[in-house]
Amino acid sequence: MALRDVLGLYSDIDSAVAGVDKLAEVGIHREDFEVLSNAPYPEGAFGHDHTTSRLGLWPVVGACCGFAVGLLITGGTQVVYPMVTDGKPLFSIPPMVVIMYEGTMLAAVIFTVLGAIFESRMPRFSREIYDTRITDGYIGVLVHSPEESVNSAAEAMRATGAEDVRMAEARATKASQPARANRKGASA
Amino acid sequence: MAHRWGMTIDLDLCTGCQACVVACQAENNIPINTEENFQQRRAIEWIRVERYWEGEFPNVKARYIPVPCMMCENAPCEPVCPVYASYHTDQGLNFQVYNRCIGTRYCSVNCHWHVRFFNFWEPKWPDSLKQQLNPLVAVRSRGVMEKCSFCIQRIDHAEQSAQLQGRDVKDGDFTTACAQACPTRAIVFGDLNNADSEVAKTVASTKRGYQLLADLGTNPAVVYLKKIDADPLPEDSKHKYFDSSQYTRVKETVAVG
Amino acid sequence: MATVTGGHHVPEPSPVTRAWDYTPGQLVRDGLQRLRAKGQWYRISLIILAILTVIGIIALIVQAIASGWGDRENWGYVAVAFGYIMSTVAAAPCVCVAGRLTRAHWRRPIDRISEIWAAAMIVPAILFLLLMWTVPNTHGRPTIWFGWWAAPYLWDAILVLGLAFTGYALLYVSSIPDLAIARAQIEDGSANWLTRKAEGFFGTQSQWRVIERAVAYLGAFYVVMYIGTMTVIAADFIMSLIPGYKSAIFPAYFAISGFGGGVAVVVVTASIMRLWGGAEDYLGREQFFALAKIQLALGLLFAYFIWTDFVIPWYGRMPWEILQIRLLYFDSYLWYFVAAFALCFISPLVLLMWTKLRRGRVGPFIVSSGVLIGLLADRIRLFSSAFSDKDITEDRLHALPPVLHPGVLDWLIVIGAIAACIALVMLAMRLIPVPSIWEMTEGTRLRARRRFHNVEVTIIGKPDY
Amino acid sequence: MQERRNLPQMEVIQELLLPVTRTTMWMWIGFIVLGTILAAFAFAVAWMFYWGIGVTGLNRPGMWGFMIVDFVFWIGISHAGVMISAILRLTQAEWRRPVTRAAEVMTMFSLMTAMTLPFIHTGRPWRTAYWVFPYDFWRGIFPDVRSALVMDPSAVFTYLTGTILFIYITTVPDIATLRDRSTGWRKGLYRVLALGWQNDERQWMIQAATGFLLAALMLSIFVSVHSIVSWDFSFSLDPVWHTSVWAPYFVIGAVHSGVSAAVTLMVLMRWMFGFDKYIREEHFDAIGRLLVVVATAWVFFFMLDVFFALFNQDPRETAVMKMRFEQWPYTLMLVLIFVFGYFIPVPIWMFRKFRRNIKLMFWTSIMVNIGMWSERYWLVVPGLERKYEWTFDWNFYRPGIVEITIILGTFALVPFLFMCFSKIFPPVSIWEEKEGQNFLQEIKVGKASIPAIVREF
Repeated sequence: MALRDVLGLYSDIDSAVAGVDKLAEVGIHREDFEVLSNAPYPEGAFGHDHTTSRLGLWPVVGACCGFAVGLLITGGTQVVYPMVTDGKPLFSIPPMVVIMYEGTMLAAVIFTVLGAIFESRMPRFSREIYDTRITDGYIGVLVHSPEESVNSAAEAMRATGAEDVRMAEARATKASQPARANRKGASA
Repeated sequence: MAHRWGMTIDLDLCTGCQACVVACQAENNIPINTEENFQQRRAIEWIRVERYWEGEFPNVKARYIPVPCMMCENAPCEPVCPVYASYHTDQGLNFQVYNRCIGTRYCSVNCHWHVRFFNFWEPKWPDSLKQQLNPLVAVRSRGVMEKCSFCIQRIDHAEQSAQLQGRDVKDGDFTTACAQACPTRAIVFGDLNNADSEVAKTVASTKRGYQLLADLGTNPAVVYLKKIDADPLPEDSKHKYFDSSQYTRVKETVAVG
Repeated sequence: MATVTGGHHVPEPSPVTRAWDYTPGQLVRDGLQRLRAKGQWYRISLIILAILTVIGIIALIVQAIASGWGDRENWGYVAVAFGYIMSTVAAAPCVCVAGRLTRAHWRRPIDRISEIWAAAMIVPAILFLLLMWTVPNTHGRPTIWFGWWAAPYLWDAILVLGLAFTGYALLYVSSIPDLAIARAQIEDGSANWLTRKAEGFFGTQSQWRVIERAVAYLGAFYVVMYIGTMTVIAADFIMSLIPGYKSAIFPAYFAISGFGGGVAVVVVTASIMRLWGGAEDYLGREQFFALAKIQLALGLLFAYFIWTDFVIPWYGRMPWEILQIRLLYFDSYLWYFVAAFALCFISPLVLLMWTKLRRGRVGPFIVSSGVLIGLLADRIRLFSSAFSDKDITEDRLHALPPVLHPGVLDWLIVIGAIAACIALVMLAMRLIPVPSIWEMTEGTRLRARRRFHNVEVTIIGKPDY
Repeated sequence: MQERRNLPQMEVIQELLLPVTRTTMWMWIGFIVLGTILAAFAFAVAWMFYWGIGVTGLNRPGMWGFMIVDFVFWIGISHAGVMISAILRLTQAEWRRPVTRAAEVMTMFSLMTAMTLPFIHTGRPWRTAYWVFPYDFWRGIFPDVRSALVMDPSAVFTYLTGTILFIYITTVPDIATLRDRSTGWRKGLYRVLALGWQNDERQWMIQAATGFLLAALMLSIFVSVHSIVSWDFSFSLDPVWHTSVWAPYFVIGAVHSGVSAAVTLMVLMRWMFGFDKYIREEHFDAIGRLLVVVATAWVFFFMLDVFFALFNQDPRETAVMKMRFEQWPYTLMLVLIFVFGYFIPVPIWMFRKFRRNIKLMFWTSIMVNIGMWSERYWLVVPGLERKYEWTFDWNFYRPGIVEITIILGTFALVPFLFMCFSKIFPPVSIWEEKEGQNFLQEIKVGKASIPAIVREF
């Protein structure tokens, strides 16, 4: 079953919300459309989005890696190159703590950013159904819909005041995968 | 047992003649300190003679303390160097590796005897002196730290010849340039770990011994012997020229009678 | 607030502070309930606390008679009790000041819970007056007073007693409007004497302005006084009694760890009030979440300050510095230090790092109880090492002084002092409405639940004054 | 509600993109003037590389001078970014929105500037680059982790990396905005940098969560950075340097000077880019209130430092303290520190009316930073001039013309880089500004209407 993307563009939030409600009426599930806006709205303004992310795990993993690398570098160099300075122990822990701390934090930050990019499904340079007016303040409703309900979705959006409705072949994204699977199960 | 090179400096014998300074300058390829250098406060003297005036004119006494590198056992200058240019050898020497030095100058900041010198300029010698440079000692470029090495080239030479002869280095095999030049033999150099050496005997027997800034707990290898003043100044004429709070500790450490 | 959007059922939002939706009448009823009724458990626990207090006082007297006033080391654990109360009870009111300063709304239900601890300030004040005889004058030892007249006694006393006074003033001023409510509402003669003091308050706009200003300024002054007092205690009661111990961070550490204790006291009190004090609707996740965040931050600061205090002498490695580290961190008080470090830093970090635990009510309670125990260990470490037998006129530490471990009498004194504080607070709750009625009422006006398209959102107003 | 207006979306975008789309006259003047100073700076650095450190006023034992002072100062300034964006993000303070990006960018550039200073200050910078930055695995000579000078670059590097990533990840939505409205080489650049951001809900959710996570992480890095900078000094045994309070003291001082610098920057942005609608009096009001607390905390730590240096009357520390208090120019600096850093600005900031006076805020913030620069000098240099009892080595440090040029250059470099940044990326976060408007509400209590905001709780 081929999927198609339909993008409806609304110039104001009221009609966009109306459009979202209308989509629900014509049987498009919440998981099957995304709302594109140029700034966040209060959570749930367009109905609750159920996607989850593992972003919280990334800094933890990063911190562990950074800690290990820090330990290796600070401990390793002291062991490999045992030079006495100031009569301090050849394996001095306090200075290691400082550098390991920095290493831990550095890796945690880097992993968080990588995680943010990964969890946002980025980078994604292939052509998307997208409209530059969204960053001008338009609200886009992007429906990943099976072939047969494309028209009803587009119709619903036009009816609720979408200024423009565009369609394209859907790109299989991770976000749309489980939704499709669910519905298959439901229809079977 | 490893060597621990050390020095005793008898302040009772020191006349402040600066022969040690000159000898060191010649031995260790130290650039010529011009007047301009002195005025910029960038003169390099691996051993310097600190001079203090005590008393009020006309009852004035001059005190001299020759200050080479103390070769601290726990040297504060070492752990601050990011590149191990300053480290501790197994002979108890606090060592400076010129090649490794990047010139952060932190070691000088954390040397409280002020015996670390920075090459602010490219070192220069007049043509007439270029032939006298000691071939055993590296000439330091600008941008690196340098300091007294207890004449490491002499130590090395002595150790090598002793090895060739199949024996250990004996006390008196060699001495540092400053000790060699000292006309009153105020400076004596030797192995503190060798109980038979002159320095070890002096350190063990003397009642006049003290270390500079001993309270910092770094255990310097240079031991000073107090001056015994035969003709002490009257109490009321002391310390008028100095801010007393500054001078207290010098007074405590340097014998004034 | 179940809303149906897009054909999906949205789960009930997490149980937040329900009191935000209460009517003013309900708030008044809740606020006054403890003034009207006394429960059985209340009475029993009060009696137990009173007995513990009396035992503590007896122990103190026995200690004094048995060992005399002269020996400082016998007073070590009185100092521990003093320091511990100063860094928990006395710090608790600072929590509400911080909340008011940042105009946070979550603070409102816990404001009174935090400032009511000022009612116990008489206990550290008394302990301080006892301890003053054991602290030597400033001759021949390091001091921050530089030869001021009557130093350190007069100045320490001004600060500690001034702090106690400010605490009572803060508590009283901020409860005037509530006392006025009590005066108006409780007409059957059971109104207590304190409510009669609020005679003149009728809630005119100018009176409100005065109250608001007074609460803000007194609060800020209390925090400043607290930091000042802790600094001076750290200098006069600890640092100058350990020869050669010169760590400029230490007073700040002492104050910061005190703040940690203050937050812990508030969290524990709030948990108890939630479970047994009938304040369930007032103390929701919002409060514990916010307090836990502060607890976590203060835990991190605790470690940071400890680390700074440790690493500078480690690098300096002068002989007396080595002794100092050994005394405070390694040899003598190792286990006390380990306990303090684990409970005041590691447990907040490891547990409260997780948003789930921070949002719950159990996590913050466990962590805060731990902080309270850890702080006790920490205060034992500091005051015992300061009060142990040694020559404090020496310019530097030359040998490790003996360790003072607590004996039975010592424990009785410490427990008695703590019990006295709790008993005083419980008594104060009979006189002053908890939680603060006027601040809650103000809060309900500045919050609203409003529909934002498909979702119901909470909006909070921040008046701009 | 007269202050927070609901602005039309297009207007917001156009106005906030002004520095990117148009170069105003003031920007041209800025580029030319700062560029000239930077040319002198480059010449001075080249001169110093060629002749050696001898061209500075440094001497023995005053081995560290202007450049290290300035290094500490710029590291301090860099603490504004995280202070404002992280703490205010975590506490969900609304007034952070127009300030965060600019403050973070200032953090980034002042950190870069700060890092160049100790680098060019070394005797052999070419060796520094070769031996410290990449590990010299070849010869087995590793940096000594016991040295504070190894911890310091590691901390600054962590902070810089973190800041750059933080700025980048929070700028991605704005880059996408630019991508959608640009042509030519800019289009290509923005297209790559935007990573295909398409504004969907999930991306916004991740964006918000990342903001919080990074804020928490950056906050703990931020505290460590200036602490380690202070340890460059206090790990040594020099009197008055060797004190444990310096770590938090430096941090709080950094926040003081950094947040003041953020005020200066806000005024300049209003003036240069015409952001009057976004950077409003209420923001100055809020930041002024924050500064009162920060400044007072700073004075507390300053007092701790002074009191406990004199605490046990150690003659060495007393000597330095005495010099600091009684000797020119340290007396002047002490006056500057107290009067400019605290006693003039803080009483002014106590009044709402003055906090909302932008000119006054500008000059007080400049004043604070004059005071804070003096403070760094006052802390760092005297410690070296009177180290121990070698009275014949007691010395006075006077900066050379090369050093002065370098310092002036750093003051030109940061604004110059900032202006370059604003030619490419918007210096005020557009999406956060719009998010603020989406969350904007008001509550009516009687006749008054109170600004309100949507909250999770």
